[in-house]
Formats: sequence, structure tokens, C-alpha cells
Amino acid sequence: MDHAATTFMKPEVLAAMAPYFSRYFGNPSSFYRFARESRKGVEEARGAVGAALGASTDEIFFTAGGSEADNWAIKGVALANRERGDHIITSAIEHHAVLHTCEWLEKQGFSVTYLPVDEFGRVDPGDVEDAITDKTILVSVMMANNEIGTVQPVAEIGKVAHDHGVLFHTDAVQAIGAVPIDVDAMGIDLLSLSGHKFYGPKGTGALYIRRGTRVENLVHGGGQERGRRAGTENVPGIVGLGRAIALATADIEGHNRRIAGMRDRLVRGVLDAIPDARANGHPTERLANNANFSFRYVEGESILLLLDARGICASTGSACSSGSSEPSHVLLAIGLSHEEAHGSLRLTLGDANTEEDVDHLLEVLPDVIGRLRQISPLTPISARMPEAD
Amino acid sequence: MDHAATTFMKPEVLAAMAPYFSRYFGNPSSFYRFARESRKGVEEARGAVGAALGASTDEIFFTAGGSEADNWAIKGVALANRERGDHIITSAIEHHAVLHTCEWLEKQGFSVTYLPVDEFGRVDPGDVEDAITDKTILVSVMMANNEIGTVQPVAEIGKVAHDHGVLFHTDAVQAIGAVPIDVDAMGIDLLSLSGHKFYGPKGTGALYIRRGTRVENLVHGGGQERGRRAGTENVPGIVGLGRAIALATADIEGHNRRIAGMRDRLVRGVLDAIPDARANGHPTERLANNANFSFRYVEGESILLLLDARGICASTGSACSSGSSEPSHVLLAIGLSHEEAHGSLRLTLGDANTEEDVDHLLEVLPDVIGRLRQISPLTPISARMPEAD
Amino acid sequence: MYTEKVMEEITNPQNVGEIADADAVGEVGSPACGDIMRIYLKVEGDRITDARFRTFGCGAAIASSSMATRMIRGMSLAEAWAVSNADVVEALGALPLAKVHCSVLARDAIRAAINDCRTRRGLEPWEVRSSGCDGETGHGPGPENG
Amino acid sequence: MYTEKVMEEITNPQNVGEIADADAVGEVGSPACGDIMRIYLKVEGDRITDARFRTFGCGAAIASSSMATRMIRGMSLAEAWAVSNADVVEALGALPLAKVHCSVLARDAIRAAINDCRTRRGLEPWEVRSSGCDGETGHGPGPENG
Ligand SMILES: Cc1ncc(COP(=O)(O)O)c(C=O)c1O
Ligand SMILES: Cc1ncc(COP(=O)(O)O)c(C=O)c1O
Repeated sequence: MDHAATTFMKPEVLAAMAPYFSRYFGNPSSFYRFARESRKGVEEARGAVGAALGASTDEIFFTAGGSEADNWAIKGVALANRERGDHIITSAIEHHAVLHTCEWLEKQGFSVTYLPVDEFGRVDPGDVEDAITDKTILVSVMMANNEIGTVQPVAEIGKVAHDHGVLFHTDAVQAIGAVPIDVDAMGIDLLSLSGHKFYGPKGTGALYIRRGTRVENLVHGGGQERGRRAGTENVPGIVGLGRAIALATADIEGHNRRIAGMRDRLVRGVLDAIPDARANGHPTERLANNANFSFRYVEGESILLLLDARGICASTGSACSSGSSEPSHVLLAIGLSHEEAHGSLRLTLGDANTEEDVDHLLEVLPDVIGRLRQISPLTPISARMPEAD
Repeated sequence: MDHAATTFMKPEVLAAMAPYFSRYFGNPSSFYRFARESRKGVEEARGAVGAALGASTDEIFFTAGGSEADNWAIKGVALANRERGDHIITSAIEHHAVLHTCEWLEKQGFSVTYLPVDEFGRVDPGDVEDAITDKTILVSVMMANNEIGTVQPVAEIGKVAHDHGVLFHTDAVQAIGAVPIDVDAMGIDLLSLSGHKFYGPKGTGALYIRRGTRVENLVHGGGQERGRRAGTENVPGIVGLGRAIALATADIEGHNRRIAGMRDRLVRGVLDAIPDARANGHPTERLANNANFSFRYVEGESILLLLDARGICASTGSACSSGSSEPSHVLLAIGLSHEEAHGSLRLTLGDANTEEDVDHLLEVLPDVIGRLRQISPLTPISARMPEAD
Repeated sequence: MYTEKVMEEITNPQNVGEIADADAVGEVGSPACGDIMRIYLKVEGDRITDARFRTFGCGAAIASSSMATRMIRGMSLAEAWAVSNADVVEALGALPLAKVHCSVLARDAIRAAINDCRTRRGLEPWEVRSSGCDGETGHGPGPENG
Repeated sequence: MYTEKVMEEITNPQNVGEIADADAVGEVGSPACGDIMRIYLKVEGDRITDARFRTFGCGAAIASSSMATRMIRGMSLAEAWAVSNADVVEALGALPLAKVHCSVLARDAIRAAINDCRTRRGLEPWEVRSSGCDGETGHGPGPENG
């Protein structure tokens, strides 16, 4: 139940890639007819990505993943438009690929506004408008959050940005296949996506760049991707990404209906069975597959470990690995205390999950939380199970 | 005969990758036991790359290819060491991934020396020494040239750099499996490589960074690659890269012997059969698989096309695709005239080539050159075949 | 990169060679540019009765010269002058965008040959600006409008 | 990430709980840090006869507390004071580098409990500097050298 971290690759995707490993292995930038199949594979994939976003084929540029796309979009716009302004607006709950890129730009002399979010994790388009100055060159707000699943009012934010002549980038890594996207209707100038979040290959991604948008290159060198992203094309990866995005966006509504049904039963079941628990994120404006909880008195990593021992993969916003175990910036931004933020659990459903998985989780999780609360010094006596030995 | 452009993937490599697409699809940065196989696959590959370079495992960082590795090495060193100096030394015959990166740094205020090469394409280590100033922070000279195959005196250049306390980066994209590498003996601080040049997967690469070397990140975000290269790891790709480099470096000498035998017969055959032709690059200090020719009076692309029509893939330094058809910067740097540079042909042999391929080439090429010379207005009457119609 | 039709024109170009007693020769390009086109004409009265070429250059340059000479055979000089680079591309079916400048070279070579013919006959050359390496040309007024 | 042995200690921690009439309690960490360890001791004369813990924290914190309480049962106070974080890691077999600070927390919790015991008995606490969130601790002189 950790599909937001990465997904398995669908058999159809691997099947689409297979011929390009060894049979059509040509370098698509090569010249001879032998390379034609590679070129065709890449261009068909480009078409599939364009179609999924309501964009033209020539506005799609392949990258090695979501992080590269985010870095490229933000640094690229910043460096190419420096003489127009040095101010960037983003939100406090972006992925680190956006936040750390913005921090790097601050070191290069740019100034960045990190907008707050409400208790559900939503950015207020009015805040975006208020933050815009005549130095603002870019607004970057993600389409859907990877931890708490909150979907942002992207179209409104896009409109605000455009009303002020400011470019709008959105990290849609978690949104592909979950939110119907139309870059024109949503006022999006740049959009990042990553293949392995929708049953495509790892190490593949794409950046949509609206025609005419000034963006400096991130990777300099050969003339690949029409001179904008150097490096021999990862042909099988690109082909797989194309196939995966076509599959993922074929029936977003039907997919969401099925997944949200399971997710809602899971959330209700957890909150019914476990006291002192809360569901994080927005009640309705959220990804269909995402459930995020805070369980008081316990710490997230230990929840994961005990779930793992019972065969359930999950994720937590508490990243106790750096020594100074930082709680999730997203959970703090929606107003959770450090303790609550440390005790978070993210469950994200995917195509492989069934109702039986939900049953299993509902069977296991209350026990796991109960055992950890028994260990914890924070647990009030009232919330403690009878002592074991 | 264009193995320097890209190679097919060996069946062993695909076989090594296969389980990581759908079975061990875990995110190696995830926590649970399920992700352990992914982590193990990545770390074994890191070990294989380290072993191939005489480096430690913790000095290897995976990238999406050679271009990214070059960009990262050069921008990373430049930006991280700016307060120590702003001068970079490279050569005139580097790959565009190095040259365009240096040009970008010039726009950011760095100064770059582009060292000349001799008629064989070699950089003189003495020139490197003369170019070093107290502002110099980096020397970047490629290990082997992708067009003319010349192998540089890397160890001497590394020594000069280190004698002056300057970091040394080498683009070894063409050298893996062809030149035995020992980063310590050669005084290399950073080294770029790319998987698809040695029968590994496209869209994979690595940067070796000597322990303690100050390098700024190129892709900011998550903590992957020990916090130095963000982005979910391309697990199957990395595993394939590891397998490929182990295979490619298992018997470099034997491989070179076999390939150079064919190559030498090819070069002799071509020069014997075709007048007004020259072999470019160094007579002995060159990649075993590389042959590069200039044929006077004809243009490279048209050679490729006629070869292609006869089933032979090749490459040319004449890139007549930009409108302002630029001849190869490498061929101009070794002193060829524009006309000679335009009439170049690169043939690069690989594991799939046989003596029959050489026979076929020797049968076809003289006719192709003859026909083009008949069309060309530059061909002297003496060098022309009898008029056709 | 090239269509089958263009490849056919490249592998089997028509009208290759010189005309020993040509009435006109036009040459454009340079070795530095990577393209040289030379067109030879036989002109009887106002009519082109033979056209041949020699070209140093890429596939598109060869195909464009071949096609251009095929097109102008039998045309009057004014008709040949009116042949645009788009006409050459159309006759070839298609050229990659980056190669369109080769069709411009072909047009320029035709015009250079026509003006050579006019000059040899003691007539004013029609106005033309020659193209640089980048294939950009000013459109001098053709005979239609000047 | 964790070895089987450490996972066993996490899924089946020993000595969880409180000692109702404890002779000493030591607590380190804070909710903001993401780790709290509380160790309860029963001390007869100079000897630790029972040790229990409650921990809020990651797997390594739970495993370290469990192992630490197992180690110090039956030790004298001076012996228990001398238990280093490296001893805890060794007893666990191994901890990931990023988790070593949890073993430091366990050592600090033991020492805090021992000093609580000494204070209750009217003795000077042995010198110790408490660790911050980052798990760095000054090494106060133990009983051996103070
Ligand atoms: C010498 C050299 N450096 C860098 C590169 C770039 O590698 P990649 O295409 O994998 O990014 C290449 C290959 O194109 C190369 O030959
Ligand atoms: C919202 C978001 N942005 C960016 C990324 C980075 O994508 P990748 O790991 O493919 O570089 C992720 C996934 O980790 C994500 O969830």
C-alpha cells in the first residue's frame, strides 16, 4: 500500500519496451534508416504524453524523471528570465525536488516566497495573487501532494499567474492518471511528470513546456530533444512511459471510482477502530488513492516496521534517518504538532490492491498501533491496552 | 559499424534487468523489506562500477547518462569551488556535453581555456601546465575521443593537475571496456561514463567522484545517491549498467586485440582502394574499434546515405542539419580544411561485427565514394570515374 | 530522415555531369558551407533544352539539384526563373525542415545559370541576392515583376 | 535496513513497561525530536535487579531500549554507567549509521536513571551532558575516572 512511492511496471508497458532494447536499439539521433524505428517509438510516446496533457507533441521533452523535470522547469525559467525579475512563488508543501531547487536559487540571489496552506493542505489562490510583485517570474504549485493527497486549485492559480503575466509551473508527478489534465484550460506553462508513478519505467519523466516559454537548458550537450535536453534518448524508457501514460489516462474516472471506494472504506475502518487518530489532507479535494493518518503517542517508522513484519508496505512523513529526525514539512505545514507529525502513516492504493488488502490492513493496523502505544511513554493510561507480561 | 553512437544491449544485461521491472520493483529508498532486493541490486551495480574504475563503491553516483555526468562534474565543481577560482581548462575536441557546459559557465562568469590538440588529436600535458593559473579549479580532458578515437595521456594530465592542486575530470564515455582505467594511478578526481556505449541500457550513466571532492548537486530534491543526485533510482537501468560494465571490462585486452585486428584490415583496405583519402586520429594511441577517414571532394552525409542504402550504418563529423551545416569541431581542431572535415566518415566496430562486415564495407565503400566523386564539382578529372550516361 | 522518394533521387540522381558546350553555368555555395551546386544549361532561343549538375553536399543537396534539373528541362528561361524552392520541395515530396535550405540553393543555382546566360547574351542579369551558408536568401524581383 | 536480529528486538521488545515502585527513572529526548526514552530501575544496594522501559521513537530506539534494559539487569550501578552506546550496538549486532544516535539515547537514559537513583539517595550525580536531538553527547567522566 505504497503506490505513491513507486509502482510495478505493467506487463503491457514492458511488452511495449521489449523490442527497443536489442532489436531497435538505434540511436534516434542517428541518421540511417536503421534508427528510424527508434525515432518512431520516441515520437509516438511524445504524442501519447501530449495527448494526456492536452498539449502539442512539440511541447513535450523527455527527462530522466520527475526530479529532473522539476529542477529543469524552475532553474530553467529562473535563469532564462532573470532580467525580467528574480522572485519565485511556491508553496510550503512542495516535493523536495521543488523546494531544494528553490533553496538553491535563493543561494544564487533569487528570492522565493513559500506560501502557507490551510489545515487541509490547500494553497489559497488569493495568497498567490497577494504574493505576486513586479519582480515575480514564476509560480510553482504542485497539482497533488505526495504525502496527504491534497489536490490544489490549479486552474485558479494558473489564472492568477497569467492575469499578472507570470509563468506557472506545476509538479503533476502524483496527478497523472488521477486528475484529468488540460494544460490550456488550467493555464499551465510547465508541467513535470514521472513514469514510475503510473506503472511506467523508473528513470523516465517529461517536462511540458508551453510553446514560446523561455527556459534555459539544465543538461547541456548534444542536440537531442530539439536542442533542449542533451543525452542519448532512453528509447525503451520513453516508449514505456508513452504506453504507461496512455493506459493510465484512458479511464481516469472509472479508475478513481474503484480506488476511492476502497480508500474510503479503509479510512472509515481505521478511524472507527483506532482512537486518537486523525485523517490528514482534504476530505474531498484529494487523490483517490491516498490515505494519510496521524496516530498520537507513536512514531511513524516503528509503525512501518511492524506493518512490514505483517507483509504491508507503507510510508511515513517521519523520516528518522538523518540523526536529527525531521518530521514531514507537509504535516507541519497543515498545523500538526511535532508529535502528531512523527506519528503519521501514508497508505496509497494502486491497481494491484484488492478489498482483501483493505481487510488485512484493518485487521493488522489496530494491533500494531496498540502495541506501540503500550510501549510509548506518551500514551495516557486510558489509551493503553492491558500490560502484556 | 556505428558502435560509438550506441550499442545493442547484450542479452545477459537484459536478463539481469528483467526481475527488477515488475518483481523487485520497490523504491530502493523505501524502508520496508520488500525494497531490499532493489537496494541490493543497486548496490551490487555500484560495486561493479567501482571495481571497473579502481574506485570505492561510495565514490560512484548513478546518473541518467554521460551528458548528465559531464554536466554535473563540471558545473558541480565550478559552482562549489567558485571562491577558490573561476578558471577551467578543457580541450577543443571534447564532446558537446563538456563544451556546451563550459560555454554555459562562461555565461555565468567563469573563464575557460580550450586547449588545442596536435594533428593526431592529442592534448599536450605541457600545454595543460602552461594554462594553469592560480585561479584554475578544474581540468577536464576526455579519455578517448568519440570521433577520431584518439586516447589522451590522461595519467600525465592528471599528474600535472594534481601537482598544481587542481581537480581533474575526464569524460571516459568512449573509454569503458577499451582503456584499462585506474582512477588513482591516473590521478582522476571525477570520471563520467554512459551505459549504452558498452552494451548497457540507454539513459544510464555514472559519475565517479573522489572522496572529499567538493561538487555541488545538479539535480536537487530527495536524498537519493546519498543526498547528491535526487530522483527515484532507475533500478533496472542501474542493474543493467552494472552487469554491462562487468562484462565490458572482464577482458579488455582480448577484446581490443580482436577488434583492432579487424579495424586495421579495414583501414588498410580503405586507404588502398580509395585515392585522396586519409585516416584521422592517432596511429597508435587510439581506440581499438575506431576508424575515421576523410575523403576529399565528397560530403559526409551523402556517404552515409549511400552506405545506408547498402545496409551499412556509419557516422560523420559533418552535421549538415542545422541549416548552417557546421563541420566537426574535432576535425577542424586537428587541422583539416572545411572541405576535408565535411568529407569525413567514422566507422566504429563492436562485438556484433565480423570479418564479413569488413569485407562488405571494403566492397561497397570504394563504389560509394566513386559515385559521389563523379557527382561532385570539386573532383579533379583525374580522380573521376568514367561518366555514367 | 528522408522519404523513400528522396532517397531514390539521392541514390539514382538524374542529369549528373557537365555540358561541354554549355550556354550557361551557375554555381552557388562553397566548400566551407559544405554545399556546392553547379548547374549547366543548354539554351536554344528562350528554351532550356538540357540541364545538368554537379553537387558537393548532403543528400538533400544532391536530390534538390537532380530534381531541379529535371524540372527546368524544356522550360523557358522566365519559367525556370519562376521555379521557387517550394516547387523543388514539392516535386521531391518532402524535405526535412533542416534541409529546406538545399532547395533554396537549387533555386539559386538555376537563377545563377540563367543570369550567366543573360550576361553572355549581353543582357542585364535579373536581380538576385545570393544566399549565404545559412540558406537565407533575399527574394529579388523575378522577371514577372521587374 | 535493519538486520533480522534487530527486527526481532523491535517486533518482540523485552522489558516493556513501568516499575510501580521504581527506585529510579531516567528520561531523555522529546516529542519534537521524535524520540523519548524512559528507563525504570529497581536497585537493591548497588545492584540493578529490574529494568524496564517505555519508548516513543523509531525502530532503532525501541530496539536500543529493549537491549539496554536487558544488558543492565544484574549489573552494579557503576557497571551500568560504563555501558557505552557502542556496547548497545554490539549487543544488537549492527545498526544503520543514521540510527546510531538511538543507541546513544539508550546510554543517556540509563545514565539519567542512575543519577536519579543517586540523587534520591542524597549522592552527587555523576557528571553527564545530555544529548540534543542530533544524538551528539559530551562524554562526561564516568565513575571510573571521577
Ligand atoms: C565522449 C562522449 N561524451 C559524452 C557523451 C554523452 O553520453 P550520453 O548520450 O549517454 O548522454 C557521448 C555520447 O554521445 C560521448 O561519446
Ligand atoms: C510530487 C513529486 N514530485 C517529484 C517527485 C520526484 O520524482 P522522481 O523520483 O521520479 O524524480 C516525486 C516522487 O518521488 C513526487 O511525489
